Amino acid sequence: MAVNESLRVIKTVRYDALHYSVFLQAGRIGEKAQPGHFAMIQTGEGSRPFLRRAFSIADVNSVSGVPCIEFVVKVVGLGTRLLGQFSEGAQVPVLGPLGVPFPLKDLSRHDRVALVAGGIGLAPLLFLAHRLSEKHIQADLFYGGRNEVDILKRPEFERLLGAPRCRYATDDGSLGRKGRVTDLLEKSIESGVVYRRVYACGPVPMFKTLSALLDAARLEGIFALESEMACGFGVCLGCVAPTIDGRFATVCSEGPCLPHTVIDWEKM
Amino acid sequence: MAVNESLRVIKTVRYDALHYSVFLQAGRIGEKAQPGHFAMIQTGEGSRPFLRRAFSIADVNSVSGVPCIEFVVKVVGLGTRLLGQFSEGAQVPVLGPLGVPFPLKDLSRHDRVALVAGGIGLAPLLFLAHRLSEKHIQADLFYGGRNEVDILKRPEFERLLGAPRCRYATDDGSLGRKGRVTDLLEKSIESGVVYRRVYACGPVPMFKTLSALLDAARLEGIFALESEMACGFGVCLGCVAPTIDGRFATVCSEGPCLPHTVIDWEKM
Amino acid sequence: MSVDLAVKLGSLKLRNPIATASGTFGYGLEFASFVNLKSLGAISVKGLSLRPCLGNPPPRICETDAGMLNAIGLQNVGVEAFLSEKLPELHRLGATVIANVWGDTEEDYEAVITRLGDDPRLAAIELNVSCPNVVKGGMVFGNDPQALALLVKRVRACTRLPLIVKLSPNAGDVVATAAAAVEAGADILSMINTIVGLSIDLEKREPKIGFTTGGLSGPAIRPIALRMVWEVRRALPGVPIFGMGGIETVENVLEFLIAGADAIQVGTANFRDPTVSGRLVRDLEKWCDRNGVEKVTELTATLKTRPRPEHRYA
Amino acid sequence: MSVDLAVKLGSLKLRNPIATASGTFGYGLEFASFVNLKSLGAISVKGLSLRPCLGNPPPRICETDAGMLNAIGLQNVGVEAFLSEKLPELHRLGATVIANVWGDTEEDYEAVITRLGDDPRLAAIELNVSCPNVVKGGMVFGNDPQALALLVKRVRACTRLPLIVKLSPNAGDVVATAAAAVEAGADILSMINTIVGLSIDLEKREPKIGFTTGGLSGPAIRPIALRMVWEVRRALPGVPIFGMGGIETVENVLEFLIAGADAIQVGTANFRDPTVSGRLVRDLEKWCDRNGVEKVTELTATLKTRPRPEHRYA
Ligand SMILES: Cc1cc2nc3c(=O)[nH]c(=O)nc-3n(C[C@H](O)[C@H](O)[C@H](O)COP(=O)(O)OP(=O)(O)OC[C@H]3O[C@@H](n4cnc5c(N)ncnc54)[C@H](O)[C@@H]3O)c2cc1C
Ligand SMILES: Cc1cc2nc3c(=O)[nH]c(=O)nc-3n(C[C@H](O)[C@H](O)[C@H](O)COP(=O)(O)OP(=O)(O)OC[C@H]3O[C@@H](n4cnc5c(N)ncnc54)[C@H](O)[C@@H]3O)c2cc1C
Ligand SMILES: Cc1cc2nc3c(=O)[nH]c(=O)nc-3n(C[C@H](O)[C@H](O)[C@H](O)COP(=O)(O)O)c2cc1C
Ligand SMILES: Cc1cc2nc3c(=O)[nH]c(=O)nc-3n(C[C@H](O)[C@H](O)[C@H](O)COP(=O)(O)O)c2cc1C
Ligand code: FES
Ligand code: FES
Repeated sequence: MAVNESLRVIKTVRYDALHYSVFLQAGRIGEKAQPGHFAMIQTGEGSRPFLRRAFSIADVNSVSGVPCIEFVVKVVGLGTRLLGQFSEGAQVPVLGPLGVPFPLKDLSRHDRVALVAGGIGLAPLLFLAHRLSEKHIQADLFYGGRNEVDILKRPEFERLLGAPRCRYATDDGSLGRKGRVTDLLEKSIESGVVYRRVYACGPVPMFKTLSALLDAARLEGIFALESEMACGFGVCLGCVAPTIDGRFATVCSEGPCLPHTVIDWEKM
Repeated sequence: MAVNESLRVIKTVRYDALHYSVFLQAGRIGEKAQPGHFAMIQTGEGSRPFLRRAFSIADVNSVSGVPCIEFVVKVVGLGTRLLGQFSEGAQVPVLGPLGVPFPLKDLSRHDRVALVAGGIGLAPLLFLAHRLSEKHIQADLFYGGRNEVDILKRPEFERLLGAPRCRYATDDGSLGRKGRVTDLLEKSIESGVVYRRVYACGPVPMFKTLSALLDAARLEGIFALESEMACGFGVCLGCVAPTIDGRFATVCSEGPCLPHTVIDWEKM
Repeated sequence: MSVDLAVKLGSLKLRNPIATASGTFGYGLEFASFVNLKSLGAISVKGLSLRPCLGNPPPRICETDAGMLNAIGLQNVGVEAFLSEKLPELHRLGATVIANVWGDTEEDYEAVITRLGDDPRLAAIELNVSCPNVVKGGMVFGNDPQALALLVKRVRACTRLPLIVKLSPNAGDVVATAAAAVEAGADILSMINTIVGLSIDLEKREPKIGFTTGGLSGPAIRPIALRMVWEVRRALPGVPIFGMGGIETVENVLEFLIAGADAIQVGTANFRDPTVSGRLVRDLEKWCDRNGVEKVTELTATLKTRPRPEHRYA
Repeated sequence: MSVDLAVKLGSLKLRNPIATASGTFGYGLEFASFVNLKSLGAISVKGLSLRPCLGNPPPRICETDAGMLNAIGLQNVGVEAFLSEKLPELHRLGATVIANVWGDTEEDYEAVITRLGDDPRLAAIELNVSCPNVVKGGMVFGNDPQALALLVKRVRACTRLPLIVKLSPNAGDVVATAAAAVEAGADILSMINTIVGLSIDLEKREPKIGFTTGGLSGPAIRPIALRMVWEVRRALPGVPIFGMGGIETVENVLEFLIAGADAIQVGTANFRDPTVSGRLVRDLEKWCDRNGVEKVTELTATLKTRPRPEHRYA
């Protein structure tokens, strides 16, 4: 059950001009959060931005002993800019945890999974990496961005999963392989690795390519989708994505984590 | 000619929960400002508040050597609250100096004038007191408020005009005489003091009483009026007050400082 | 506090004037962890059609200044699923339920209302004739007083429940559609639905909403909604009104009551803060208490207006 | 930068599509220290009547969410004072001047336009038939296609200057009034004027505006204005349009051009920042330059829309 509460800003860490992490006091939301969950945050005072903004819970951790939820954010507009400007101690209205998280319980130590992140899509996968590592499940990370600056939290991923398991792709070749992140996964599959499940979060073009790849390799994919949201808990019906059975699924409450086979990628 | 510029917040001084002074870098507005002038200030980022807010220039002075304009503000709503929350160094859009200032040039050392302030109406009179004191013109201050907390800048007024010349009235008697500020002036007039001119700023009820008093005593009054304003420089025609000749005068450009005989107080 | 918040809209009795607006409160149950549903005046559920409806392809929403556009296209579970899966639980929780309904044709409207019939678990039926986001039906009825009168007359015969007609702000003369609805048998009016708007994605040179236009809601439209409530109340003083459009605070609620609404519905604000409706009930009680208002009905339609001047020339 | 910003609205040629809206830019001269008047596409001056008009008693304005209400009541210096005291100076400064005019009756409109005649210092005449803040005239014409057509026909005969008709958003069907105006002789349409709204002072239980209602302007109405421009452009593709309503940024300007406006007018934004109109000209040039747009007219009415779906049921 989601909780609507006002959480204190504990700390903001900037990575570069466009990316930062904001740590909010964990509250009851932190207690309940699982990888793949998200929260709706009121990112400014008054009516600008008018609607809350959706952010994946990127980790539940602690800062100087204070339990925190971490959000990793990329600035793309007003809301993402303002969220990074709250001063320490500011109270921010947060609704969460929301949505269907990544399926995780059915994994065992013998399974190997893949995490595929595109750009800011790293956020829910970071939290997932933490839980996988706790459960001692082998996970390969495939993480793509436009350039080196887009690749965040490298040390943390490498510590959790093991450096050799983390592979990168950038459009300009400034880090890792030059090209698409899905090419990395394809290589790995071709080399004979069998993944029990592929968890992914990124932009729609990445999802489309990945979906075709998974279909071809007969692999299970769970994608954490994005969409414009007004409510975040299934009542406005604004955030829908077209499904293969001709319906519209609410990304916020049927998702955000959905089997890749549910979505009609041609209509996306 | 009014200037539209972005001015840096130099300092904010709080007097109590509802009153503060904010000091902005003087800019070109400070160079041109005269007592009675006001400025239109964008008191928040984005569209809340939507319109700029009008504030009297309460002084042009300096803070640690930086030339400043001072505004003395009473919190009554969103705009007046936000203006007090800017951090030092924030850039604030300001349009000014605006309006017709207090007439001052025709005064000589032999003249004695009265300043009548009601509540936050002290602001333009403070600037006036500075100029009168520089010109060695005798001025009596009559300053009223609901209680002692409403009476601001006492030491400054008393330093400028001389403590015996400063008289106060409060609704609850917590400072000075219990009762209306206009009663103080009336007493003084009755005691035989002749004022060359009476400068006043305060709420409409005060203006009405004062206007009748001045008419009876055949004294000249110059009132600094207030009104809801959108533009501040005579183009929206939103801020008008009814005149005795049946017109509507723009408070922002025909005023704010107007002879009390111009306004039709019955219609206010 | 002993403030009497109860209001009567004709035969519809509400424990207080704070209801929630159709399409912004799901089927009510989704809000049960944020608001005590029993504490609300009423809940108007998402617009129901005879068959489950899939709605419009995305994108369906976008943000605007102090508001949002939506073109959901009336996606809903259909009246059968509502009756079997939603209404029993709503009833168990003690909610006062208004069934908001729509159809493509007069026959559709009749069919869905006939299916609801006089269900005692329903407090009223709200006829949505003002949805701007569908090709057929919807606003076609709402913007044409004659078509509206015919429709209302037909559906009036299908139920003995109080009949609320939800007016379109997109009609030129809201008083004319209001009068037509009342004349044809509406017991209560609700207003306003969303105003047709457009917003453009510059990069793509496409509308931000897949349906091209969407309905504007939120504080941006509040002054327009308030004016329409006032106009209709003045023209039809005896007709009960649900006012809505951009209500977020108790001050907004009071504005609507004073302008002439007997009760109000909270819409888009439920998205910004899912607890808002419950808080408004408490805030209204507090406000009345502080301001010496013993019965909230003392406030209704108490706006004092001044005579309007003609032009005066110099 | 060698972007061609020039636009043609029929025979009205403007150096760029950024004009300022009547009633928000005074007589232009008040802005001379904030904007180089010559750099603007055009300036529509405060609505002129035959005799100087005193306007409505205060309060005349109030703030709303992302907008404001006004009921100025068309206070203006009158056409004589405009011609003798304002126009010569505007002309000297090289401004492209549009005379916005109004009257209580058809005769009043005729008289003021006849007085302006074919004055070569004027670029066009803009007929305000959509002011919501007056008892007579004004919106009465704007909301009734037939009354509007009669008026436009009569005034059309009084001048050879391009005739702009400013449409009311308060009419139910803006396309109908647009078509009536064009049919009767309008060369250009401008839209939208303000939308009638109400805001209430709770303490006093009085409208915040002395006239009771006022016209809503500012970003709050932008989606509505944009939709109306798009509707009229689609229905009357050959008719030039001045778009306006809540424009504050170059992105807003582009939205209106793409929706179908040939040029735009900046209104309420002039109050929030008196330098905005000049900046929008420069920002538009920069945007075109950065986005490879050589002529701003390449953008006009380029909105790509998708076919609208009918309802689909499960
Ligand atoms: C379930 C979910 C989880 C998310 N997790 C994260 C996260 O962990 N970190 C992060 O930085 N971002 C995340 N996002 C995206 C984030 O919500 C948007 O970047 C944000 O809403 C943009 O707000 P803005 O005011 O800055 O931009 P706006 O000014 O509103 O828009 C700027 C641009 O962003 C696009 N945009 C707006 N809202 C969304 C949205 N909800 N999803 C995608 N694009 C949008 C707009 O179309 C526009 O092109 C997530 C989105 C969803 C739905
Ligand atoms: C020429 C002039 C000089 C002024 N000088 C000062 C000054 O030096 N210090 C100071 O504290 N205030 C001054 N004011 C008043 C100040 O402009 C208002 O207090 C301010 O606009 C309120 O904004 P807000 O957003 O805080 O309140 P809002 O939320 O807008 O309104 C709160 C209350 O204040 C009233 N109000 C709003 N605007 C005005 C206004 N322009 N004038 C009067 N009442 C208003 C409203 O009716 C409402 O009752 C001056 C006003 C004018 C016109
Ligand atoms: C996302 C959304 C969906 C809506 N769906 C419906 C609906 O199904 N039936 C209906 O009568 N009104 C519907 N409305 C209109 C609202 O009930 C309400 O009339 C309108 O939004 C104005 O109120 P507000 O500004 O408080 O939101 C919807 C509004 C929104 C924003
Ligand atoms: C204070 C004010 C006065 C106005 N006066 C006039 C007028 O005299 N004639 C006219 O045609 N429109 C008048 N308008 C309408 C504007 O020209 C414009 O159509 C409207 O404000 C919408 O644009 P905006 O949202 O950019 O302000 C006035 C608007 C405002 C806010
Ligand atoms: S965001 Fe409202 S239903 Fe998903
Ligand atoms: S505030 Fe606009 S004319 Fe005075």
